[in-house]
Amino acid sequence: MKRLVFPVVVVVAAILAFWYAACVPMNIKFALMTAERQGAVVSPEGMITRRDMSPFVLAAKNPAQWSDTWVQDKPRLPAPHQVVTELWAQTMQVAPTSKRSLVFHGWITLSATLLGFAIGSGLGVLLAVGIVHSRAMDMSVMPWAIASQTIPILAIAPMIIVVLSSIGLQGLVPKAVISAYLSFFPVVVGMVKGLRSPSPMDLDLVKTWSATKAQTFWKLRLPASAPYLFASLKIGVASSLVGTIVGELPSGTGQGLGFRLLSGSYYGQTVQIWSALFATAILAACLVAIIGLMERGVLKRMGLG
Amino acid sequence: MTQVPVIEAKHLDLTFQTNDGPVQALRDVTLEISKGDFVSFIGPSGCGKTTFLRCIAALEEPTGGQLTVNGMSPEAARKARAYGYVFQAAGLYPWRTIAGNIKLPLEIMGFSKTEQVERVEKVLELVDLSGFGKKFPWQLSGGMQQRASIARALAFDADILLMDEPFGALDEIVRDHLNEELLKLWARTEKTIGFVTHSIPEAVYLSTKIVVMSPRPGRITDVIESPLPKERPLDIRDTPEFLEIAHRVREGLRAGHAYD
Amino acid sequence: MTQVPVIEAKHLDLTFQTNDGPVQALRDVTLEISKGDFVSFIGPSGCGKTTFLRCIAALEEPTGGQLTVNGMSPEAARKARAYGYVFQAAGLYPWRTIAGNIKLPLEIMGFSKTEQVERVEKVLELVDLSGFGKKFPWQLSGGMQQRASIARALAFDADILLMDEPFGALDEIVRDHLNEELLKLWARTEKTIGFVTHSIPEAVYLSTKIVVMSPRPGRITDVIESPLPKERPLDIRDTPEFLEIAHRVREGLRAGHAYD
Amino acid sequence: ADEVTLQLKWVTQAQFAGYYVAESKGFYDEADLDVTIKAGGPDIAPEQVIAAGGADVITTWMAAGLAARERGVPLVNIAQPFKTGGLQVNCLKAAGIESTDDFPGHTMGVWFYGNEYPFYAWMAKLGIETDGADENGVTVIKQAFSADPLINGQADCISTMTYNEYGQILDAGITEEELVTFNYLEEGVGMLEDGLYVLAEDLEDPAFKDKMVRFVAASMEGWKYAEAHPDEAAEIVLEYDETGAQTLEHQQYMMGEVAKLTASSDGTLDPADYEQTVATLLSAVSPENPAITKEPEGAWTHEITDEALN
Amino acid sequence: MTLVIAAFVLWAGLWYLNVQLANGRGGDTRAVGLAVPVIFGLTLVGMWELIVRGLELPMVILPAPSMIAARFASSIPTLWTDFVQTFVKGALSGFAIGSLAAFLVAILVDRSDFLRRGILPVGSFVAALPIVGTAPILVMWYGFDWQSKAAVVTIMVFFPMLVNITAGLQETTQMQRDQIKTWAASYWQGFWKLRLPAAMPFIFNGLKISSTLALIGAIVAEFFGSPIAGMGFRISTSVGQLALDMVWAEIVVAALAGSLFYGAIALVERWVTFWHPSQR
Ligand SMILES: Nc1ncnc2c1ncn2[C@@H]1O[C@H](COP(=O)(O)OP(=O)(O)OP(=O)(O)O)[C@@H](O)[C@H]1O
Ligand SMILES: Nc1ncnc2c1ncn2[C@@H]1O[C@H](COP(=O)(O)OP(=O)(O)OP(=O)(O)O)[C@@H](O)[C@H]1O
Ligand SMILES: Cc1ncc(C[n+]2csc(CCO)c2C)c(N)n1
Ligand SMILES: [Mg+2]
Ligand SMILES: [Mg+2]
Repeated sequence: MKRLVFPVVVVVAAILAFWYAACVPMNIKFALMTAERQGAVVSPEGMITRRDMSPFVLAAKNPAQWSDTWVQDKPRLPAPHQVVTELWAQTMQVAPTSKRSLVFHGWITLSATLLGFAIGSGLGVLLAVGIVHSRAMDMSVMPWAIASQTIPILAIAPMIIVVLSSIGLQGLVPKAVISAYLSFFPVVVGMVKGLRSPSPMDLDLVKTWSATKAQTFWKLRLPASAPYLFASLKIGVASSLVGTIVGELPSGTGQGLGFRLLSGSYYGQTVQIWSALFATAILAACLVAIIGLMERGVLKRMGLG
Repeated sequence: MTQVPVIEAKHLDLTFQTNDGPVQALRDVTLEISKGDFVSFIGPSGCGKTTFLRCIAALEEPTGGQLTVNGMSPEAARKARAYGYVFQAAGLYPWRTIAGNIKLPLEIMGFSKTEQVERVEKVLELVDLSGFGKKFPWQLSGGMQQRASIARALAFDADILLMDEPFGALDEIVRDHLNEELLKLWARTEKTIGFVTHSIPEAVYLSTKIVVMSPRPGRITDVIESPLPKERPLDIRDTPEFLEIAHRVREGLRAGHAYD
Repeated sequence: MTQVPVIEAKHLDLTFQTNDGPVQALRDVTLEISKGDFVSFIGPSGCGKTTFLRCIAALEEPTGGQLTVNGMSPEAARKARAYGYVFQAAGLYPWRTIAGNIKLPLEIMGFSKTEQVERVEKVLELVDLSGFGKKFPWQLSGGMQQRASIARALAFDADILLMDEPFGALDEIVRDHLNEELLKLWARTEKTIGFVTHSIPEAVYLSTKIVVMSPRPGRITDVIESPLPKERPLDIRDTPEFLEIAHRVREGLRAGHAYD
Repeated sequence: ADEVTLQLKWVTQAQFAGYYVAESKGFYDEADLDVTIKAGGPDIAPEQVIAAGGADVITTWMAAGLAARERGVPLVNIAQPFKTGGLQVNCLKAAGIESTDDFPGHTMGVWFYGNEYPFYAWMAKLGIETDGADENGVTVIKQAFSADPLINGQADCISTMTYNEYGQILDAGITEEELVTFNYLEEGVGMLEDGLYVLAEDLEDPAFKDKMVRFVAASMEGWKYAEAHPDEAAEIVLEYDETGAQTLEHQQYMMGEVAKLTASSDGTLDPADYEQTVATLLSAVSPENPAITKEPEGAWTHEITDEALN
Repeated sequence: MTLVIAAFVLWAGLWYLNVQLANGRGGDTRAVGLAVPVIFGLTLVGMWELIVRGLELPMVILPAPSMIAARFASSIPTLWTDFVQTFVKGALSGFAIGSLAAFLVAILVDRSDFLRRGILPVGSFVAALPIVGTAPILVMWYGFDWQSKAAVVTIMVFFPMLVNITAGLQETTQMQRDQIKTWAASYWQGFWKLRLPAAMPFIFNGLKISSTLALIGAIVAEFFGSPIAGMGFRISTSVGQLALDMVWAEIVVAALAGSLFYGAIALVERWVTFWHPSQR
């Protein structure tokens, strides 16, 4: 455990130090402007002269204003403690049912993600089964599945939302559809690999027992694909979350981490953007970890752990 | 040994169509195997031993000649569950216990639950693995795994046991031991066994009939009926009769062998 | 055979620290190998043969005892490029041609371009592979690959050739052939060879000295000096002397062997 | 109650206070209407939503509405709560800009998503090219919906709404004296902003028309209430903001500014304003600005407001 | 309605043809391998056209493929400028920088076990930051032109590449590493001669994943600020102008460019890792 934690702590500490340092040049211009307005002497004087100067030079010339770069209201780059404070305030200090709570928005996003993930991975598995069993499907579907992932989802997300909302589907479902669109692909790829993982020898063996296709599938291909399935589910669930966020951006329903992310940017509230960003990443990490736990459990019970 | 022909191949040909053109794997193979025979196939790599075994098990379709098993087509014989097939690697499913692995063909063939349990018990005993049913394959040594895989092939009581280099991956001592066990088992059950090996002593020690094959296109160059008694202690391998047969096999092999 | 000790092990111990506690792989191994010896190591699986060879090549650090190679530490000997090591699988790099593979250690050791080419030519001839230099490993049969891997170990003219079951994966005929070739090569070059095998005939046929080991913790149970002449046709394996040594090895092995 | 779905052009904010107030204060209920207000967003084109049947009535800018008409969505303006527009361009004096003559050589932030028509019309009028900065052209960048580019020095001029981004610039510490403001109306290229639009074929249905009459009447009641009680209106908007990201302070500011735009309208479209919008659009037809190519017909009606407001 | 029915008839017919082709005697030939997916694609396009016409969907909802094709043909110069701006300047440069950076970090991580245990978990967390959230920030930092797009792509590409290269460098067997050790090879000799070649299949796997990410990343970043050219710019403004045919024309360009990029990498892969069993 210690062997695991210590390096992570060191790397995180290094990142934090770098982050604080980066805040200085990032926010120095605004800090100087404010300070100057309040009568402090900064060099060089005048916002206009500073406008095109390198922020590093400015930072070097005005060490007195460094600390101002870590406490701004709308900084270009918020300091770590600002993000943490905001995260804490928006999760712990408000009721989880309030719309000011990240827990509330996280839950909205999570529910769409889970629905989309269920649809996407279910479809992915079905498609993989089809591909493994039908040569025609294998040859026709696979190249298009790859092409489908080169389409910028952000471009068609609004169309999907508009079309679905015109047939009365709003809120959860359109987001889930987009989320499913992103998660099906890794599952297809992984499952096809997994279902094809039994060796020719394994397949011949069940053939000598005159097993049917269905028996071969349930008793051989499916269990053999379990490790591949979990590996791709982990990628799939992360993609799923990205899909939900993308689905939230144009949807205007207003609830969910994705919308909060963007609404922060409409009003220049960088700290809020960053806290929503981290909330999303934490959610993603949790989802992946949960799948990882399930993987450990199932594979252990299967004797593959 | 009774003289009922179980497997009968007449002028069997098999040509694979590959990207580099046709590969003739078997040419004009004619062979008769009687009930209760223990037949070893020996020959250099690529000579068609595996292919011939696969033809018998209806895993490969000959392109010429006739092949009957128990008087019917291999396909039909397979449907009638005539074969137990053992591959070089044990090929046990890692996600099933030993008992679960042995049960697998029984599940597929639709045996009742109680019968499954009974049969698993029986064959585990037969291969000396009672008590290991609950273990997973990777908790067992290579030799034990191979025995489990033999047990699996025995579980549904097929008349014909086809074994493709079943002991190739094991070390010599374990192999000796399994050879002895296999002979005992064969004596007890009176099954017909087709056995592929690369080892001359193994072939001579086990078989009632040794089929020597030559490579590309695979032909049978010699069929040696063993004069050794059915009862064979390991020491028999130091007897002159044994050495003589071994010598004959080696000569047959060397004749057909082009290095590389 | 001159009697200069090339490898000298005294009371060698090696214990692996694993998650399940310590595993003693070697205990109190004392052995002396002279220049020009052909020493085979034989013993049941897991008895420490590989581990001992790895200690010699400084791939493993003994936890007790002394080990010197050419009078220096194995580490130093490795730096001095004393070893050619051949593993069970050929282990050729698939992205290099046969010639490229053989050239690899030469590149690493900084031989000049022209010398590289010369040496590759020479060893390819030595192992009977002239003309195959431009092929890729996967275009060759298993036996040819193994020969290429031997050629690679020979290319830089190390004094000591360590071979860990180099022929384990090959069929008997090819193996016989390679055994013959190896003997010829050894006679020609006067190298010291350490050779791990599972096959009793192979050990007896090749060696001037057979080291029989017993499992867990790996100990040397018998060291047999072979009375066979240096000139050994394949037929020698049917002579009574040969059979007697083989018998002795087998007895030694069986004594130490617990099935499974 | 009759159901009405209203699709807004943008996210929940005081720009739409009238509708939220009408909903919250029960004006819609009194008119026997069950109104669903759908917030919009940058990637939601209300014209598309109404074409797909996802809304009965939308708010949009007239330029976008007329453009959609030409593309086969027969939108009709039924009411115009915003008399004047809040769209303007803000430049930094520090960058050397005092008047429109100084534009060439500078970088200007413009909103797209159908908000770019007035800008291109203006540039056409000024004779300034938009394909790169040189002595007679400007560099146009697609500005996101925030004031960052000006604050961060990435653009010398940016688009702002009086009621939103302009406030953000001031919040960021840049003072009014440091800024030059160009108001589209004053530049003579003003276009009508938030109006209510429905599909022409729907209007042929008397029941729908009746619904709209009540809807417009109740909405205007909402607007007038919001103008009179800006702080309460801001609070109501905040209540409807589901993201929970808005601040009361900002919405109060916005309400104050929006009220200036709606104050002189009773909801009736002034045909003169319409004419000006069309004329301006037609004056600037170009490939990159394909708003409209010919005079629209039947793009507005007084039928609803006449009935609703009398 | 008849057109909609025709669409399904078309589907059934072409699918039957595909099944025949795939399972037929020429099933393994190159021609069939190409024809089957093309026929499948044509089926989809044909159905799309028929259904759009059959249901008389307005163009502002979903344009028919024929309209998209017409728009595509008439806008080639615009599409080309957009392509250059987004793909060549934004995606490719970001792809190159991200891959190279990942490569350098992978070597660091490879040399230090400590760094591996520290960086990989933290890196996977950073990789989970949604691109749509980071893109506006990067636009704010790196400006409106292609540099910010390249930055977005760099970040998107970095982690998948890092993971794949790291895994690839671990790919050699113990035996291979021992082998080279017996020759007293240095770290860099081992790296260049053994581990890097062995890692190539993994590296290409990473490159393939990243290739689709790169284009998408560049397009997405343009939604958050761009000059007035670029595929993302055109898509978002065209949506606002209800020029859905243009939107789809750009989507076609994106899909084409993405697939070709992917295909090109697959080709180079075939050439570089010719020795790998999956390529033989
Ligand atoms: N599916 C196949 N397609 C094409 N050629 C094949 C196929 N299976 C086997 N062959 C070829 O047929 C010949 C005989 O192969 P087979 O596997 O029967 O040899 P074998 O005697 O079992 O060899 P080994 O001792 O190496 O197992 C070989 O040349 C082989 O390359
Ligand atoms: N790196 C290691 N860590 C822990 N235990 C090891 C390690 N390497 C070998 N062992 C153990 O040491 C013992 C000796 O192993 P070694 O590989 O030397 O046997 P061997 O005689 O070569 O066997 P085989 O014939 O199967 O190759 C075995 O019990 C093995 O499990
Ligand atoms: C009908 C209508 N048309 C355009 C806008 C555009 N708009 C107004 S404010 C703003 C930016 C954020 O303040 C934008 C883009 C709108 N809101 N309503
Ligand atoms: Mg075979
Ligand atoms: Mg070993």
